[in-house]
Amino acid sequence: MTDEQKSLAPANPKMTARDVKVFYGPKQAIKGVSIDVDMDNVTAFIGPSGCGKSTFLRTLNRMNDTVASARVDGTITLDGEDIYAPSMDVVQLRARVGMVFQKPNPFPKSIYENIAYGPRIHGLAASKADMDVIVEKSLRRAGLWEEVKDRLQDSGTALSGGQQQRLCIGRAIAVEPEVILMDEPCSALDPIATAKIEELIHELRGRYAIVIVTHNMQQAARVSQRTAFFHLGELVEYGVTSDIFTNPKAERTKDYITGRYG
Amino acid sequence: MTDEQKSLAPANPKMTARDVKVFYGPKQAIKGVSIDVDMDNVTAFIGPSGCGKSTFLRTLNRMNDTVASARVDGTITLDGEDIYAPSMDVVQLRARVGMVFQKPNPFPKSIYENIAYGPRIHGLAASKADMDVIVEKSLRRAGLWEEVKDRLQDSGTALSGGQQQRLCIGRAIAVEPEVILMDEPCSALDPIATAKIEELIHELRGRYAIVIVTHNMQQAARVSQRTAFFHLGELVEYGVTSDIFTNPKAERTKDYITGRYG
Amino acid sequence: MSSPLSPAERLPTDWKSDAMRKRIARRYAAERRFRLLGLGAVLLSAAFLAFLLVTMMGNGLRGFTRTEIALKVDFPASPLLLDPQAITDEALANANLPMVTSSVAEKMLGKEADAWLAPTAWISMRDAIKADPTILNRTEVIRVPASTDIDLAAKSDGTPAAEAAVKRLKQAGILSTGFNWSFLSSSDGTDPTQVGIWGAFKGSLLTMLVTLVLSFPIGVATALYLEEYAPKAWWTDIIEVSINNLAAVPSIIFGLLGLSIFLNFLHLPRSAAVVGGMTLALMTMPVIVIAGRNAIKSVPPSIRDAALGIGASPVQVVFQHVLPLALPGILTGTIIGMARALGETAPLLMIGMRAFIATPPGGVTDPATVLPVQIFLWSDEVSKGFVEKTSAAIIVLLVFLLAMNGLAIYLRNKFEKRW
Amino acid sequence: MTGPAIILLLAGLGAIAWVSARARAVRLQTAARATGRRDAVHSLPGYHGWYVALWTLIPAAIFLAVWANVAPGLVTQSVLADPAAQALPADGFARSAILGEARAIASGLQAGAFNPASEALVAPYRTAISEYGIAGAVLALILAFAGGAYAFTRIRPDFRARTRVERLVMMALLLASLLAIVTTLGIVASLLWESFRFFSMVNPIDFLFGFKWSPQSAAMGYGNDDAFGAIPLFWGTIFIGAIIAMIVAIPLGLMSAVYLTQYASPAVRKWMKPLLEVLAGVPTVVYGYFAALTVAPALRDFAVAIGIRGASSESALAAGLVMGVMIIPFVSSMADDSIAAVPQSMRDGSLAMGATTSETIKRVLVPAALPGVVGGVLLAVSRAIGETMIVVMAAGLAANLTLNPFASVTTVTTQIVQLLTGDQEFDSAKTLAAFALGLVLFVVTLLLNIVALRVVKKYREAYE
Amino acid sequence: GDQSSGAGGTRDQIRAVGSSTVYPFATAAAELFVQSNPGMKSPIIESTGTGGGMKLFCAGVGAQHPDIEDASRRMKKSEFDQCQANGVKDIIEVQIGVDGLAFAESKEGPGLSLTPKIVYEALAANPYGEDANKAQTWKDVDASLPAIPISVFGPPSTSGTRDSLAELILEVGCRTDPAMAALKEKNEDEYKATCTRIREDGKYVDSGENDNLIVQKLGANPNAVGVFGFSFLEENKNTLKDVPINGIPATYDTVSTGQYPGARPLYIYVKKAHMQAVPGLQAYLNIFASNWGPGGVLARRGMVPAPDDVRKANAETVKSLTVLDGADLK
Ligand SMILES: Nc1ncnc2c1ncn2[C@@H]1O[C@H](COP(=O)(O)OP(=O)(O)OP(=O)(O)O)[C@@H](O)[C@H]1O
Ligand SMILES: Nc1ncnc2c1ncn2[C@@H]1O[C@H](COP(=O)(O)OP(=O)(O)OP(=O)(O)O)[C@@H](O)[C@H]1O
Ligand SMILES: [Mg+2]
Ligand SMILES: [Mg+2]
Repeated sequence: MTDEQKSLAPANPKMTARDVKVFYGPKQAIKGVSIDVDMDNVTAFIGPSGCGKSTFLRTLNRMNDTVASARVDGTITLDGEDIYAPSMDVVQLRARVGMVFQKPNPFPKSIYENIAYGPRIHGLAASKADMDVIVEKSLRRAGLWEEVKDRLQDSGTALSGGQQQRLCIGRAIAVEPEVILMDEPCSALDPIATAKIEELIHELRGRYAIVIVTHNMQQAARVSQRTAFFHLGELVEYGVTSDIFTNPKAERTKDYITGRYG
Repeated sequence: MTDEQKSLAPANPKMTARDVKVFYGPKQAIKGVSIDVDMDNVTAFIGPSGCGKSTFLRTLNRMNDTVASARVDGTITLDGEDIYAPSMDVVQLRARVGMVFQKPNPFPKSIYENIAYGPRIHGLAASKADMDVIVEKSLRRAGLWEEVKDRLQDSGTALSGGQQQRLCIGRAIAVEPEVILMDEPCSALDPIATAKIEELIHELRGRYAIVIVTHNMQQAARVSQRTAFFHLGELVEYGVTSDIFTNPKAERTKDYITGRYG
Repeated sequence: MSSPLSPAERLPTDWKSDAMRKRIARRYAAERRFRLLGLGAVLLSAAFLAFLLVTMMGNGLRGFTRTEIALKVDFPASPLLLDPQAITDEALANANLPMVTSSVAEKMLGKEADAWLAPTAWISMRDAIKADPTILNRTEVIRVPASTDIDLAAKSDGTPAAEAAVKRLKQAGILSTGFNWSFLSSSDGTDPTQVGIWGAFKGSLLTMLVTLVLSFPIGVATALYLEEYAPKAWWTDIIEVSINNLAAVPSIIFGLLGLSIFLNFLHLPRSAAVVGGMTLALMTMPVIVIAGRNAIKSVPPSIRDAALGIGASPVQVVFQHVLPLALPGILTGTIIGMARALGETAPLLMIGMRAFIATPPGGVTDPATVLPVQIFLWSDEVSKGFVEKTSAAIIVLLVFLLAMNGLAIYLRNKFEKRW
Repeated sequence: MTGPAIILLLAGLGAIAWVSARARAVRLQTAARATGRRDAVHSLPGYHGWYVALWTLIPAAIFLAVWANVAPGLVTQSVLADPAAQALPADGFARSAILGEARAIASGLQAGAFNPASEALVAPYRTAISEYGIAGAVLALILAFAGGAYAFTRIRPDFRARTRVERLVMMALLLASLLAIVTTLGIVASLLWESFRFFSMVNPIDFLFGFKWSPQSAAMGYGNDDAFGAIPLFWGTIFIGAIIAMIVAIPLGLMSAVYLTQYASPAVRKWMKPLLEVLAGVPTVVYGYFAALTVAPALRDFAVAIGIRGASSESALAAGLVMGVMIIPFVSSMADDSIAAVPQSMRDGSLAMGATTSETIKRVLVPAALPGVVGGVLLAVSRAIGETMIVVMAAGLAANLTLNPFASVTTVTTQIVQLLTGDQEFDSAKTLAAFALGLVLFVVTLLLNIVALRVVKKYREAYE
Repeated sequence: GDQSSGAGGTRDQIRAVGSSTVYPFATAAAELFVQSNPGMKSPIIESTGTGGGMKLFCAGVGAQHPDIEDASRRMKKSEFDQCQANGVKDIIEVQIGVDGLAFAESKEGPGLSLTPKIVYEALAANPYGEDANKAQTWKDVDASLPAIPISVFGPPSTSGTRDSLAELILEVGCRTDPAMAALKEKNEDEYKATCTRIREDGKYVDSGENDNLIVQKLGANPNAVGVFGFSFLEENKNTLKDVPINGIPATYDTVSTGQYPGARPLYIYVKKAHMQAVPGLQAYLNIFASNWGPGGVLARRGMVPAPDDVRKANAETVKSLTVLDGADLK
């Protein structure tokens, strides 16, 4: 971490990563990344394909545990607690650090059940009425309530792509997470749906720490306040978004931004 | 075709398309496209995902015949001959209009056999010595000879992605095509391999009429002299590449180039 | 549902609360239970298999051995009227060897000794004379099979009388139990000490040959057609449905089909390997088609595009690219289908292969039986000696089948996903 | 001329045709290539070779096939014209038996006559057969030459030989795939006719819905009316195949699939999966023997020990249990496929919400895979109810309508075997009932399969 | 018919089809045949059941049709007619021996002693045409018997052995009632139904053709009675003992002479037209004739020799190949 980057770090970051290395078997996919994520800003990860954006994102809620060959080195904390400590419970961690995937993946259940799934497994609702409240609130926050309130029992897979993705965001919100990770949430969506999701991210900002991976530099510019540029498993540059796009420090960043590769 | 586009048409185009419409079942994917392709320029097709670039490209060598639901309307000629005429033999047509695909797809055979396959089925080599000459020449043109000359019997799938893609280009060249169609040939490649392919396209230009589909506007700008912008199955704008990128006529083109969607 | 809520209405969940901790502990316990349940299911299934195999081995291994009694035959003194110079099959057949054999035994061991020898014991005598006629001029020790009672008593436990006899014979040092080679080389018979599986085994081989020759090309051709060329039309749907259905039609119904079409309508020979093979081919074909289609489907479309893109015709694409790549998968399916056909019994009962056939078949039109039917026939035999022979035949069949399945699994693992 | 000789000769001609046509094509094409026009040459020389060879062989082969069917009639006619044929009996069947035998002897298929009357006809047959044999051979050769010559003259550099040869290949493939339909029709035909005869003796309604299966009455001439109620057989079949076997197979199969796909390490999975598949590879006759000699007595002893009355050593439980074990791999591989077909993103989605693996399996994967699993179970059921050897050897013959798993029940397949190998007259309703039962079995498995495949397919499409 | 395709192949092997009861004896004879005629191929013996065998046997003469039918009952009139219609004119009928229908129980069993009447009353569906059989224990049938539940394992209704059970035991027991004897004259059908129909409430268990299993089951159910071929009793003397009928134990002598009531003749039927054409057919018949006596190989396999006069008459038939005239068939 360069000095300058450190200065960027907020006083009280929500999550911190220090010298994180990720290996897939013998292959190193992340080569010592340190970064801080805070509540007030949306952080965007950009970089060419295969540079390790998704891999790094998934270390933040230990989704990499599900890949048998993956191994993580270094320290990552959530509110100062080491999330790779043996005392950390992954199940709780994942409830606190929600995730939204590239392709919308609603469960093949009703819209209601999609939202209720998380609160139910974590026992967050004491009664059916409680659950109703949670479902409505989550759908509202996800900006989907008006569109689906009359058909909560329809299957979640019957929605359009953009609606599905908002449903997935709503599902993540329903367990009251503190951080939301999004891995190219719009890449499978059309421009209009994309615009809606971007708007939603704007609204959610401040309430949750949000990290978004994107291939689309314009999108990064639109939605984020902080941008991290990855290349070949390294964090090349991390800074205020407008600076990165208008005035990149590193040569590689500049080449990438101006479309020399990728 | 606007007047201006017509003026762009070379006096003696290699291939022409007039009012081409393509349907997948009831769905129209191409809505009346007219375009000319010539030997001297590399033509790039750009446009957002799903706009019909690949579909149109595949009508040029009748690869769409293999899609049961696809139906093509309008006229496409190669050297003035209607390629959809009943007398046209598709097999020969495809030898004359070669194709390179998005994902490198070498046959799981030796490098030598990959190149030799086309000449063999078309009876282009009278003897083993003949074939050796063809293989060497094609690999040289594809810029791969130096890298593989000592391991021609290795499997083509054992090469790196970029090498594989060049092998596929060599394979297409081996049957002495007149036109080469490339559908996002670099989208699966890393920046270095991409650069090599782009260089290769430069070298091949003039010997073959080359059409390349790309998602990457920078790439279109780098390799092509003519650019066609597709949107929702229509050819929105077709012109000299530098004009299109610096001074687009249509509003839609401008929006796309400046990253408003896609 | 209640009225709109203010966003701050819910506090962040308190993950550290006691209730929450307990809840998580419960969830983890459930997780462990579920996992153990799964492991239990796997182990239980494996245990069934192990139990089956061990039982069969336990019963069957004894079937590969045979108890023999060494008879000391003083040929010149025996009532045998044979000229060592003129030993022919005819002469031997007329020499009343059974009587001679029992009289030799009685002379040597006493009155009841005849019952200790297998009814076919004299055949060993005959074979010995045939192998070396000069023994007729001297005294020779010849090992002849013991009767079933003695055999069982020698190997495990038998009737008290037989146990006593075994004890006596053992004391005399003329009883021995050894590997029964003739079990592998001879055919069906009525005396359990003499029977073998060679005839049935050869029948199985011939039947499988017919099955393979018919079902493999037809199955592959069908798979190629359906997967690569068939247009979407009502009649291709019918073909698909037929094939999927044939793959599940009860095997006995194929037997009824063979009975009425091949035997009663086409008048093909009864009990012959060719009819068995044809019937089983109809059963195996759909298996090959389905496996073949899956294998063909798994050949990436990019290979087809590549070949088409340089001007290969659809037939060239399929025969030069798709088929070679799909072949390991097709072969795996074929082996599995053949293994199933090899173990099949029910349809063959209907077409006359449930027969006593003591001569191994010479060709596909000769009457034949197959291993599983032989097992079925023996399981129904009166004599107790057949129990272990049945299990022994089962072992042979199982070894054969496990080898085939093993080969299929090996092929599948080896060629799984190469692109 | 004999069959093998003429076939060899034709094969030789075909080879010659191939070689000469190919040579000619090479010559013509080399010349044409010199013109430099790209479409001057169409097909590779080998295709020309095949084109001519096929023209040489196929018409001749078709002719021979037709001739082989027509010639015997002609031969017989000419033999009947022979004076020796005057002595033949008028009775049709005996007459044709004698003729057939004489032909067999004349063509060397048979050594001696079963029927003295046929001996006189051997000589006339011999002459007639050789005459017609030669005629056929000559005609076939003429056709071969004509076909070959026609094709040979069509060789041009740009002649589209490949297209034509390939069309033939496609036709062969199409014909091969039609065989499946032919087989299905064959099954239906072979069952339908005898079933029809059965139903002319027994009312189908009584058969399908009667509660009493008691063919002893029919056999002994008490009439068929209430003897053939097949409900007890259907019940036995369902009891063993669809209930007991599935109670064993579904939990074990499903849980094994879940464990192996979701929990087991790759090494364990690599070994255990094939091991379980071996269960499906064990021949059914072995299972039958095992069920009859090991499982059934043990179960009976157990039942007696815990004081169950009416325990039989041919219990439904023994057959069902062993059949269930046999079916485990079916269920587990279908479940395995269906679970694997649930997109990884579902699993990720659930895990990312903080669900444990078992919660993910129970609440997301299995419900999502359910249609596939159900389809697999239906297929397994159809397999189980058609299974024969286990029940023939281990289930009883008593047509009981009972819920006691330790009692003896009988199944459709057992009865088919029993009825067809019994000592009764063959044309009695009793033996014909086997075909009617076969028909019912066929129809039921057909329906089960169609439904199952629909379900599976629909569900696959949902994720594609 | 006219098809010569499959009929082919020189038939140098004898083919026999038919009853599973005769099967072991036919195979034993086949083995003897090969041993005494070296160079000859072994006959093919198929176990199809008597009925299935008859259908094949009567389908015609010629290489594709079997030469011999093994039957555990006499040929029926209808079958004979079928044979005639298909050109199988000259049929030789040979009775090769007798199959004892033995009643047996486990060695640990109670030592029952039965009579046809008791058996009938215990097993009939409606004894003497009255209500459904309600007897639960043997004592209910006859006070002298122990009070153990009736449980009989016997041949299934498809089997020829079952016919014998009906004819030799049940009908005899039934006719002890004069009313039934009278009924036989009046209404044959009703008589048959009353006298031979067996109860279906589980007291009588159909037990398949696999008599080995019956033997095993008797071992497991000491209180049950089994009904099967005499040869099985012989073979399993160490686990089973016979149940005397009318006080007569089942032994070779009593069965052979017909004293033991459960005995039925076994036949083979041969096509005369095949005698010339199939090599060895005559020799095979001779094997039967020379081994069916007491102490012969067939007897060692468990077949009960027919009485002397029957054997003599049939030996004569084998020698002269006397043809069955069919008039006395039923
Ligand atoms: N499960 C895995 N096993 C092995 N290697 C993996 C695995 N997942 C990813 N990798 C490798 O790790 C590197 C980083 O992959 P990652 O998916 O994080 O890239 P990315 O930046 O998200 O790319 P994209 O923009 O294409 O999604 C790549 O080289 C990739 O091949
Ligand atoms: N085989 C097909 N059947 C039906 N519709 C198809 C088929 N192939 C493509 N389409 C549809 O035709 C339209 C044009 O597709 P096409 O693949 O040509 O787009 P593209 O411009 O190449 O997009 P991309 O940049 O994603 O490759 C799309 O809406 C697509 O869904
Ligand atoms: Mg990624
Ligand atoms: Mg495309």
